[in-house]
Amino acid sequence: AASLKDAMDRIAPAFHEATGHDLAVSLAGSSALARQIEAGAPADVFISANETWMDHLDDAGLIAADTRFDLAGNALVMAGPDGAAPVVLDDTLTATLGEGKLAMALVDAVPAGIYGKAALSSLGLWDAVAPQVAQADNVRAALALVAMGAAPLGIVYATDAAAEPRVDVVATFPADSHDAILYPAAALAGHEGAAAAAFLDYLQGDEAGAVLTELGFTLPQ
Amino acid sequence: MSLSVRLRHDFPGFAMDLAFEAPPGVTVLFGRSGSGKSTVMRAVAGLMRPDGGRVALEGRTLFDGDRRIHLPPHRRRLGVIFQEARLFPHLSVAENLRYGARFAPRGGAEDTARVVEMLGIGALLGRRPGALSGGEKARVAIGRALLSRPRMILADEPLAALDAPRKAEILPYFERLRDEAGVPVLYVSHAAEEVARLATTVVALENGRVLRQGSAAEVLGDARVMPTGVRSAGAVIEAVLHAHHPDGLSELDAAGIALFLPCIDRAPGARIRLRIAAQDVMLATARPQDISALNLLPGTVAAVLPGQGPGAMVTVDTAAGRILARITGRSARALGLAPGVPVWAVIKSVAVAPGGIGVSPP
Amino acid sequence: MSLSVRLRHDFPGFAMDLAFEAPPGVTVLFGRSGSGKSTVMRAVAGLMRPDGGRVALEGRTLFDGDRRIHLPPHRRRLGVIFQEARLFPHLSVAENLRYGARFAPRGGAEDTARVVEMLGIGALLGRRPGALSGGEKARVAIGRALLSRPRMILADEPLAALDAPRKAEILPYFERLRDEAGVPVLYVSHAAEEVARLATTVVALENGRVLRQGSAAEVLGDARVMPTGVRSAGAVIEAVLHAHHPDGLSELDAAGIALFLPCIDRAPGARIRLRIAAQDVMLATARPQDISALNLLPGTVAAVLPGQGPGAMVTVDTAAGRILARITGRSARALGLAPGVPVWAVIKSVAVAPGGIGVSPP
Amino acid sequence: MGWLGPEEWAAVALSLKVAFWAMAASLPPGILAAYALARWRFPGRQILNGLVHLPLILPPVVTGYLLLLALGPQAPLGRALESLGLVFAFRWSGAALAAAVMGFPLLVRAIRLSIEAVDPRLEEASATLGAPPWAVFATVTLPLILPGILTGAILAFAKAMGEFGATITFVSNIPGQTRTLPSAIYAFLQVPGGEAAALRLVAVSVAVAMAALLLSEVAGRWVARRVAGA
Amino acid sequence: MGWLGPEEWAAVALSLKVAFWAMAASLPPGILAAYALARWRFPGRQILNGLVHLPLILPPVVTGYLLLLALGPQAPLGRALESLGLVFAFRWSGAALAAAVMGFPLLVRAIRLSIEAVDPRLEEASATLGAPPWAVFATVTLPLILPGILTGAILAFAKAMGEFGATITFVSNIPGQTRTLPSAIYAFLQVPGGEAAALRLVAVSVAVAMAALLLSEVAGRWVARRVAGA
Ligand SMILES: Nc1ncnc2c1ncn2[C@@H]1O[C@H](COP(=O)(O)OP(=O)(O)OP(=O)(O)O)[C@@H](O)[C@H]1O
Ligand SMILES: Nc1ncnc2c1ncn2[C@@H]1O[C@H](COP(=O)(O)OP(=O)(O)OP(=O)(O)O)[C@@H](O)[C@H]1O
Ligand SMILES: [Mg+2]
Ligand SMILES: [Mg+2]
Repeated sequence: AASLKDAMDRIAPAFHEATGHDLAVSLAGSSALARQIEAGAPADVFISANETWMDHLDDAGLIAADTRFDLAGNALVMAGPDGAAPVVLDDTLTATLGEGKLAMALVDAVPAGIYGKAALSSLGLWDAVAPQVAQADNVRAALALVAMGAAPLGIVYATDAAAEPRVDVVATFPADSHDAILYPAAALAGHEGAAAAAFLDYLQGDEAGAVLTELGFTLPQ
Repeated sequence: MSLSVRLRHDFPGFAMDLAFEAPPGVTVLFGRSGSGKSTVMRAVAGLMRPDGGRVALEGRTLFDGDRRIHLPPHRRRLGVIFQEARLFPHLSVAENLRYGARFAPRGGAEDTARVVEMLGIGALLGRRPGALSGGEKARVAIGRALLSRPRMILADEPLAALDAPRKAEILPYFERLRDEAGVPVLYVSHAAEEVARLATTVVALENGRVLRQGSAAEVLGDARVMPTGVRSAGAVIEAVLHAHHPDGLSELDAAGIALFLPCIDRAPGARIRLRIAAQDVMLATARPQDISALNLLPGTVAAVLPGQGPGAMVTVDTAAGRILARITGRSARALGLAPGVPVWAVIKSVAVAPGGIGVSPP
Repeated sequence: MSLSVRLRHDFPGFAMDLAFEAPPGVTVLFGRSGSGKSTVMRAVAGLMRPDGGRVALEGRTLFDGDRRIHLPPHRRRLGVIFQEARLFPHLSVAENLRYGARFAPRGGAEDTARVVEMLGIGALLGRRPGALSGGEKARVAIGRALLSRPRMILADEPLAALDAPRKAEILPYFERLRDEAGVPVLYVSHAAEEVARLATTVVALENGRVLRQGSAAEVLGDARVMPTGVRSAGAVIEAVLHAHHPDGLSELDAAGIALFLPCIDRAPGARIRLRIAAQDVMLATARPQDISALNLLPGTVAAVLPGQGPGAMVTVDTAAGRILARITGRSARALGLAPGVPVWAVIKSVAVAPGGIGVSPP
Repeated sequence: MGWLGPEEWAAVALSLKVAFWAMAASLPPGILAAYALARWRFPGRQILNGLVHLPLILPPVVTGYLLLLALGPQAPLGRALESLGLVFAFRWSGAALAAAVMGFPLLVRAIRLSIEAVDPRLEEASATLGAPPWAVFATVTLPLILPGILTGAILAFAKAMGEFGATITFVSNIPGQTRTLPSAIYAFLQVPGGEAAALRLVAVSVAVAMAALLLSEVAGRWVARRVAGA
Repeated sequence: MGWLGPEEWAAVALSLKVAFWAMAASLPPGILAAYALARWRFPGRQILNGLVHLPLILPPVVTGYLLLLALGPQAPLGRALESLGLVFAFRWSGAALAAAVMGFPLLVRAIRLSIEAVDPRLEEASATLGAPPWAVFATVTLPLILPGILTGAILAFAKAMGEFGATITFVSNIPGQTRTLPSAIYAFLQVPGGEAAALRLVAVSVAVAMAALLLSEVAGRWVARRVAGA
């Protein structure tokens, strides 16, 4: 998944250092990557930003058995401009938005958007804010809308908000308001070579874990 | 209305440096292919900026190289008939003809119907230029320029693509422009007849320079200046239309000498100019008898100029003016022609080309 | 090499339906603007597909409406000189001239240097067409067609944009094509002189139809057929070049009658054709004396045809052939001209237009 | 109606509106820019030329970002325009603007090509007949470059029908307001199994664009006949 | 070198290679298609016309997806080509193909516009001088449409420099192989704070494209002089 660029930028050299294997990272949206795998892409390992695409490949028999695990987790937050006051996630949300838009990723298509819509729905806020939701094509674009002041609020991952100096977290969605946000990783069927295994091992190791936590990801138990 | 032109321009391989005055009337630019006629037209019309010189119409400066004046073409309002027709392909013939009128000041309207009739393009009005023949295009281009109510007309070989009868229909129109409408015309032509008939002034060009400039009678009557070949030599004489005879001949009075020509469509009293080509004149030392030629002008040989070939150009002073006769050197010797010898100039009525008879410029 | 043409084609507002035979030599299409000359050219060249008819060159069918044959232009190999020059703007003059040679079969090469010299375009070879004058373009277009080694030449008013001396330089080349190279030529012209000089056959068109077709002598000598106006009337007579005289005159023998003309650049013995325009012929009932005209042909009046105006066309049978004289009706009456009356036809040496003297087609 | 839901119909209607206005609104500035580039020599000509091509060179997302930076609700220019009643951010008008910007290089290039092919001798003839420069343009140049304008317009329209990256970045994806066909197609493609729904929309999009294309061919033939003068 | 890392230089070099080949390889079929559309009347002409425009109309992602379906390692056509040594999937050649496909409508349209503006009377003159149709094309039509070819080529090149959606969908985003400048820019935009790095790459991309543009203007002036015949 493209949102793992930072993490992979750090993990790849470290992995090479540790194991001598070279790592070629192809960064693109999970859907594009999954389709490429379906079309026969010569990839060894797939890391998805959500479970659906991994499930999809799994169902198609393209995932090597027993290699799938959850690499990282994330939290969903409400981001506002730098220095903005905390926001309460209740009926006052529409008032807080005023005329402005609530920036989200595509609510029916992109993971962050799907989680966000679920969270707002479970909080009973979706119907009220829905007309004001501006859906970006991915969560980074939604974040940019907030960072640039085009939208007063946006629903993004905690990792994104942490890394963007121009925004502050104004609220965090309760973890039970949406499905768990997980980044599953797995080797691909027919590509379970030594290097793939080594990489999956490495990802589960402490060094990778440290990188991920430093970037704000949670580590699944 | 007079045009004053001084131009200097260098193309790679062709240098132009000339000056001439075009007094009211028709000034014909005469010269061989490539001598610079169209270039002069372009410069006067404002379609090119010469390296230097000055162009003024009626004292109004159109271009001045030193004072960096260069009036854009649309403010000069000169009706240009281009050597190629340059019709607007997306407009019908009628729209092409109407084109100039929208930008012209009101009034002084040329009569469209009359121009269309003269040019014989009535049946073509609804067509696009792409569906016209070469000569039809040329005629529409003439009409378009005439109908734009220009201050002056620049015509670059307007009749070259036309047949003789059609030329004969259109030429009088240019004459009328010259005489009645007072629109000055700068006219390029290769045809001696057109030149003789229309020109008030002739400017003979050679290689970007003015070879000779003067009235039509002077330049064409000058046995040594025959810029486009020997057949352009001829005298231009003036006469008054005396009477129309019932047999269709018109009688002219050239300083007391009666001349008979095929019917001239003017009222008696009109001043007429005739071009008598040198090769159409015979000379006789005795008054010829029993001959079909009706015009016999007594005169005296003024000069005999042998040519490079077998010909000789004999200048004869008659009461009607100086006449040129191109005869063979053999005849000149046989008849003993020399300055002072009395002779009869014999001219057939029908030999005077219809293109060569016109109304004198006022 | 003969061309046989039968064409039927309808444009909106113009219907063409004609047939003619062009025997070897030069066939001139003669007719007023819009009469269909260029359309015939296009159809023969294969640039348009007529509604019906048949075109065959030397028995080889180029087009047949019934048999649905339509040879594409490049397989016809007819060198077309278009009414507008149509030079390739992206090629230099030299490249334009060379263009056709690459597609022509080897051999029979026209001498490029000679054509360039004749056309006077040597100084232009490196230029692009955009930098040429109108007449220069026309000359390059002639050269381009001539140098493509065509089986036949279609020339649409090739000389219209040229001055008289230049025409006089180029005309002999077409004559040579006709006589020596044996390349048939279909030639459009408005100029009676060109027609008389070049034509083996004349096809007079009017409104898309053939008005008259025949040898040059027949058509131009026919007092009733003057498709482009009265000045095109004239007789064409044949003579043998007898001798060159030291004073620059050439003596011809026309069936026993001596004719003197300005120097003709051929060897004695050559068969020459002359066009004697009707208006250049005077008639006398007694042998004229002391006159500069050198050519006196005795003959008998065959017919007197009064014109609509003051003129009359008199046909005179002489030993040299039938001659036309256009004189005034008044003179005809004064001289008592009627069939059977003996007369002298008086013709000046220099009045025979240089364009009107040519070598007879073999 | 059967196989498209109301939201999808809304996307079709919106896309048509956006594409039409993107094309229509970019024609006048496009013709002007093409004319300036083809005919005028002025300082900054190459800069204008570069600017015109920029949307072609930049990844669409970047163009979208730049539009957002320039015309977003917080941007000075965006505010100035807002006070004039011109709001682009998160509106269909913004989608039209983004599509127009993306199609602009195509429009300008086609028109410029046509202008450069106009025979200057006809414009000269027009000037000698008294037409001032604007009239030369309106009565001679413009009619003669209609084929180029038509080509430019159809390219701009087609591009607008397919534009996605700049649009979604600039105006997001708001159903009924900025959710054009490509945005909807993209959304469908993000979920497994969305291909069929995406395909339906692709089919609609292609059908609309093909109809426009056919129309332009017919118009083109008419225009070509005019210009050829036959 | 200072401000661009080796990976970024690799992206620049790759983008240049991809854009050049996308342009070069699409010229011959582009000229052919343009000629066919401009001059020939054949059944299926409108279908060809539609096909040519398709990449403009479809969202790039869809085009990329279709390419993936058609030419992926599993697809029959992809395999057939592979056996001929032509591999596109996940290679730079695939990126070039995607860019070429995306630029194809622009190329074809520009060239077609030029072909339609060629004076048929010159082609007629060529034929009467004995040139068979191919020679008429090679010696008259082709030289006269050089301005259109140049415009088409620069449009295709610029488009290739900016193409992203179809490329990443078809050949993914593999550093050194398929990570072109736009893909690299995209990657940077996926990380918070990556804007500066993205901006650097945008600057490089713009600089390269502007250089190409300037070059094409110079060439264009030369070509125009030739065609004007002065
Ligand atoms: N495409 C067309 N559509 C309709 N009429 C046409 C078309 N082309 C030519 N014509 C008409 O056909 C007639 C013959 O045209 P053509 O060009 O053959 O004349 P032409 O004898 O060559 O005349 P010119 O001496 O003026 O060149 C003209 O009346 C012309 O208007
Ligand atoms: N753009 C140019 N570059 C170089 N030479 C040129 C250019 N335009 C014209 N000339 C040359 O200038 C000379 C004069 O050209 P111009 O067109 O004025 O001749 P012209 O007298 O009108 O001849 P024609 O009777 O053949 O039309 C010619 O020798 C021509 O070759
Ligand atoms: Mg000229
Ligand atoms: Mg014609």
